[in-house]
Amino acid sequence: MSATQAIPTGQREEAALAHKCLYYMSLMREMEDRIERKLYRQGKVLGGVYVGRGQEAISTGVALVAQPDDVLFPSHRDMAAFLIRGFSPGRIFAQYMGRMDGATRGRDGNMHMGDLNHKIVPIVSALAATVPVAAGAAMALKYKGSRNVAICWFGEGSTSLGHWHEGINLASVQKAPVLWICNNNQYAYSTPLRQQMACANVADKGPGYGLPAEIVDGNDVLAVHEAARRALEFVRSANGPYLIECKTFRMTGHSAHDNAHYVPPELFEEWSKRDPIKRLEARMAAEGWAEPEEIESLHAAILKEVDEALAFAEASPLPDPATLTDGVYESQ
Amino acid sequence: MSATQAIPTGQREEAALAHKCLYYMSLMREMEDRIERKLYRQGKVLGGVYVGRGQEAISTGVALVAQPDDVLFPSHRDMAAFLIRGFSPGRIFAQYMGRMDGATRGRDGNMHMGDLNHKIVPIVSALAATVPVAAGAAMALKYKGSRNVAICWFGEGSTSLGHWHEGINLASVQKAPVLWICNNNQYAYSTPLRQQMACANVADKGPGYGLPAEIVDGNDVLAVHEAARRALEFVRSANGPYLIECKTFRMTGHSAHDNAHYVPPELFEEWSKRDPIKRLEARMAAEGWAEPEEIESLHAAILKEVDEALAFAEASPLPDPATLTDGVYESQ
Amino acid sequence: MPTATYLEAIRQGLWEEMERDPNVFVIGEDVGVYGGAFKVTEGFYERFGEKRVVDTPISEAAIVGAAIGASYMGLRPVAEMQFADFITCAFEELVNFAAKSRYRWGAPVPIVVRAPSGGGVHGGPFHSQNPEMWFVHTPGLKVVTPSSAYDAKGLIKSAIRDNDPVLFLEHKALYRRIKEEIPEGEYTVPIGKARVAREGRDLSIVTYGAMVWTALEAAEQLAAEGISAEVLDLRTLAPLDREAVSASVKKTSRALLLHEDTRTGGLAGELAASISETVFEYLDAPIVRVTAPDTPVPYSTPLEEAFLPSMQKVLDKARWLAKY
Amino acid sequence: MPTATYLEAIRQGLWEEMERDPNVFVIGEDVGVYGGAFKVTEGFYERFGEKRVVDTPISEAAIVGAAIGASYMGLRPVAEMQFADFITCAFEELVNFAAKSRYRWGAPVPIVVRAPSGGGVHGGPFHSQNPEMWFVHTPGLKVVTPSSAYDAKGLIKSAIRDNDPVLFLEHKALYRRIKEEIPEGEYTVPIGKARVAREGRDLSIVTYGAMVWTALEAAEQLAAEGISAEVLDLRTLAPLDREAVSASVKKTSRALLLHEDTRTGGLAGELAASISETVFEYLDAPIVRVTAPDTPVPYSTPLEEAFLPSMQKVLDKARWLAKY
Ligand SMILES: Cc1ncc(C[n+]2csc(CCOP(=O)(O)OP(=O)(O)O)c2C)c(N)n1
Ligand SMILES: Cc1ncc(C[n+]2csc(CCOP(=O)(O)OP(=O)(O)O)c2C)c(N)n1
Ligand SMILES: [Mg+2]
Ligand SMILES: [Mg+2]
Repeated sequence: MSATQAIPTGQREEAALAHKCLYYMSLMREMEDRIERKLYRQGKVLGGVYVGRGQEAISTGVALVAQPDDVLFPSHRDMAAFLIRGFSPGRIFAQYMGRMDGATRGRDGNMHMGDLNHKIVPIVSALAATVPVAAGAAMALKYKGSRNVAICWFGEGSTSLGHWHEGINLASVQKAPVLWICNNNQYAYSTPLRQQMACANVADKGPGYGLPAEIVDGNDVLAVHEAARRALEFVRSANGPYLIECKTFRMTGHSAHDNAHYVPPELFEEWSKRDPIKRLEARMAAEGWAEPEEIESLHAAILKEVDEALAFAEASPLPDPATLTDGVYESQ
Repeated sequence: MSATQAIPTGQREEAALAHKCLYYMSLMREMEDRIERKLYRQGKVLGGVYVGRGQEAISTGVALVAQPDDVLFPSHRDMAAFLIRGFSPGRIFAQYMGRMDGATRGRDGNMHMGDLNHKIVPIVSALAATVPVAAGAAMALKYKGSRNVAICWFGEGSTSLGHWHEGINLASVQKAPVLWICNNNQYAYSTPLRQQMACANVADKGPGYGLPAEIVDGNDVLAVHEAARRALEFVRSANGPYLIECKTFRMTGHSAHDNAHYVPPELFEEWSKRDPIKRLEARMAAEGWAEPEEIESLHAAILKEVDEALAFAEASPLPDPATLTDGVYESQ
Repeated sequence: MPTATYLEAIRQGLWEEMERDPNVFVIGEDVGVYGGAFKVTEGFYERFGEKRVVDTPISEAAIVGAAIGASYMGLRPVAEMQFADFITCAFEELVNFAAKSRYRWGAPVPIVVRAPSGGGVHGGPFHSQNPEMWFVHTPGLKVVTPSSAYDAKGLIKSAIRDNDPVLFLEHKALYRRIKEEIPEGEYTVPIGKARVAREGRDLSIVTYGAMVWTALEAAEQLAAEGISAEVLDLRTLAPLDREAVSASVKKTSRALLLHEDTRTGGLAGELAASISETVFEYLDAPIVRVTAPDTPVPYSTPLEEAFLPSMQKVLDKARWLAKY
Repeated sequence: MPTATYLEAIRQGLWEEMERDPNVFVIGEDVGVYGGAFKVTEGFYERFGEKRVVDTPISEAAIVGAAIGASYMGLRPVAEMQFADFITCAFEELVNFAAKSRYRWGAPVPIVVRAPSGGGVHGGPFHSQNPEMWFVHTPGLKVVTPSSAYDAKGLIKSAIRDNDPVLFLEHKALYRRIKEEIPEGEYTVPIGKARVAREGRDLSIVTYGAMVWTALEAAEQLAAEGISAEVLDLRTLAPLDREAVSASVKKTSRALLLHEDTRTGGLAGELAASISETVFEYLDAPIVRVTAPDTPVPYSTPLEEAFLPSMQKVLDKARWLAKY
């Protein structure tokens, strides 16, 4: 008999959610491992590569609560948001490899992907430049009388930018329906939190914008999910913006070429104990939500899915140079 | 016998300060009245004209505590800071009239004046763009081991700009010796506070920057002076930045062409009762710091001083068009 | 026909588009109750309400950024900069977020950013600039610079209906200076098409914005001297109507390029290169430029007058060119 | 003579200036312990300490603004942008605060803003741009674009000693690609002087930055075909060495203007106007341009390769020009 039947009715839902979370976090982890540790080193992915290793709970927990027509503005370590929104792994690999089947058809790279059909707006490189854009999207949803909201992710370092301040303030004054998700992984490139801001938490910035803010354990996917659920209720009920600060840690260098020599090793050790995937698996075992075999087979299935996706991406054609100047304007 | 002799020793200093404050506030008031109500209407001053009517206590109270080598960054309603730093009224009128004796020799207008010999840096039009510059000046003072500090004024509306956020945050992280003075006159052009920010006070923004912030009655020059004195001690003792929010009201339109129809008349009435000059005069009378005649003669002297300054400015030559392209670069 | 100033014409065009399309809305500083720094949106708040006339905090980057976000959701924002000079504060949103959106991920950004530009109003270094070239040099943006009330109305309507981000530069010295008859009925003026403002045979004065009027005055004077100058009003700088420029120069064989913007890196350079590439063989004389010098815009009247290209400067160059 | 890469040369110049003048300091993101995104300031933190190697929050506007403020207090800040693309975030501070300071109130702003620009490294639309023209078109700023390690070292030293704000554009594709012998001893290269990178008689290729190498390759190939191409490396774009450009074109009578930057509003336009104004009578052929097209910089290799001006494109134009 399968484990799930053994689960007390009261916990079925949470158990099912846990399974979903585990799947998306593990898929993201596996895909990013391939990108950073295989494709990049093989020279199949060029340019900057940023991964969300250790932070998978944040994009997963939040995106799983979002309604299909909520508009998402993920940042550069939030791959699960794309997967949950139906971006196929193959399409994402193709994006990284600059192929025609990538979300930007080779025009842009890595996490700079979006698709209005999936209600996902891509970042530009300039950090926090999406924040005012998300504020405006939220204002537009309100304008149209929609009950949908905007959800925008950013790192703690991005809060130092003028764009962040202006967008957060405008959204608050306009009571725009937007949920702000901060991944506070305590580093911005090589810059630690204390050199980024003179306050202890990003949430401390809330009151200056009349913005309700809460702190959550960003490595506990179910806690993130629950916080996001409550926050979205608040935002959806026309109460205006809400900020969730997810405390986490960047379990890698800033990008694939960075060995993070500036991070004290003990921090990595300490945080590896809080790995969101391992933690969820332990929880699922403890609660009896899943048998070891189920978890193993989930990982096995992911490996297969990723292999196939990679094959798809590698088979995808590169863009035709003849199309170089197409689409700068509508009339082209 | 003159009033000052009658003053109990313990109050001599405060009385003398009150006289100084009254002089500079009244001089500023008279000069701005001439500029806005005479020169501008006569077409002798062209372009934008912004005055600090009703807010004179803020530039006066703060600038009087500053040490001569503290670097000042006044905003567009802080004329007294220039007067206290030794800008002659004639030079200021000449600035407004685009004459050669103006601080910018006709290259720039109105409050866009500064002089490194007087340790005053002029604003540019873009609001809050001086904030990062003031932060950098303060960092430089620290770099050089100076005990001097930077003092930067801005309005509550200017806090909405990205430049403000970035400059305030950088100064806090760097523990730069800078005193931030906000004139919260409750309007930014036609925009009331509630449409500018979703918090009640500018001071509420302090904690988000680890920035100590206090609120003071901006129409009580002695209170402003005392707050600035304490704040400067704090900043000078290498404790980092400090913010003083001065609650006040703009007793005029945004600029000379604006009749402020959007401001409820009762607000003007209410605030006219708190006019900083009238209040100080009443206090001085009540405390016995000055006889009515003294105050009358002070005003009479100011009228004379301003008449002479105006004559000087009107006699000052206009710039020579042949100098148009001089001084864009050093080698010109 | 009723008459309207340049300012009223823009106001009418904007008003008509808001009446026509409920997705069009205005966003900016003091555009609501106050009606905008130059009163272009006066009465809009009363007619369309705070939902469609959005007063913002002082945040140019957020204004343009929010307009972009709203456009992704199907709205058609018209953002106002109080002065074109402040567009520096929204630079990233315009040149990176808006301009590259369609190219990189196929998402159109149908926004209009209205900005009062130009000198001649004693505004000094930060209320008088001509920022057009920063944006003409940014692929993905359109830049519109009307010189007449008729074009201003027709072009603001086209800009609002355009599916690409449009920077709409309103020359503030023209707002109340010019008054023209404009048709009762609905009309638009196409983006990207220049207009021959005056026919001529001997030389071509290629210009835009307020300088069109300076060129026309000069042409009138030149005619009296027997020099027939054609005046070409570009109307749109991006996309640039290169065909019209080439055609005019091909006809006259002499080109005088005129703009209020500063010289180095100004549009005249692009025009010179384009002319040389297309009609070099037809040139009977060097291509000449009349522009502002490479300085900030000074405040004091004698300096600002010396800074702005004058009819006299145009006459001198034109006479030299005609004689050449 | 010891050899150095373009990157090492910049690093040496900066290091020497910091040793020479205690008022010189570095400010930017991750310039300290990390040594800068491209490692130009590696080892500086250890040698000069956190006082003179200032790591900031992610705030380009504050970095440039703070540099301006520090310069008013007598320091000589060298600010780093991690990528030139992010200078859009500091635009107001650079083009309004810094550029106009000396002109309007006589206060010099001796700052250097270092920014890695240019494509060819698979950086995509936001890590590959060439922002020079925004600043060449802003009176009050100087813009330096070295192509060689020798010039990079000599020019960074001159930039730091210069009393005006200097934008120092380091072409990131050159950082580790080129290695040259550079003198042991102290030397500087003057700002505002172009350099004849290769002498020629038949046509002039006027260019700057990484394209100098493309031009030299092309010239080599052309020589084999009997076409003698002169290559002029501008080195500084503002102030522009117009005399050198005119002199070269006067000699060869044919001008090919080459830049990696996009076409419309690029420097080639300014050069074309300047050439037409000064040596029109010497031209035996149209002035031609080889530039990137008017698009964002695409990410995928085949697109980026098609975007960047190639030696082949230069050869084609040069042959056409020589035949003309
Ligand atoms: C305006 C701007 N400046 C600098 C950079 C370079 N950069 C890319 S990511 C990054 C660090 C971002 O830190 P944070 O916001 O905390 O996000 P994290 O990478 O830690 O998730 C920096 C400095 C940039 N992309 N944009
Ligand atoms: C970046 C920018 N946007 C808009 C303006 C136009 N403007 C000039 S003063 C002002 C209002 C400023 O309000 P506040 O900061 O409260 O100062 P106050 O005038 O009330 O003293 C505005 C919007 C500007 N100068 N700069
Ligand atoms: Mg971080
Ligand atoms: Mg105010």
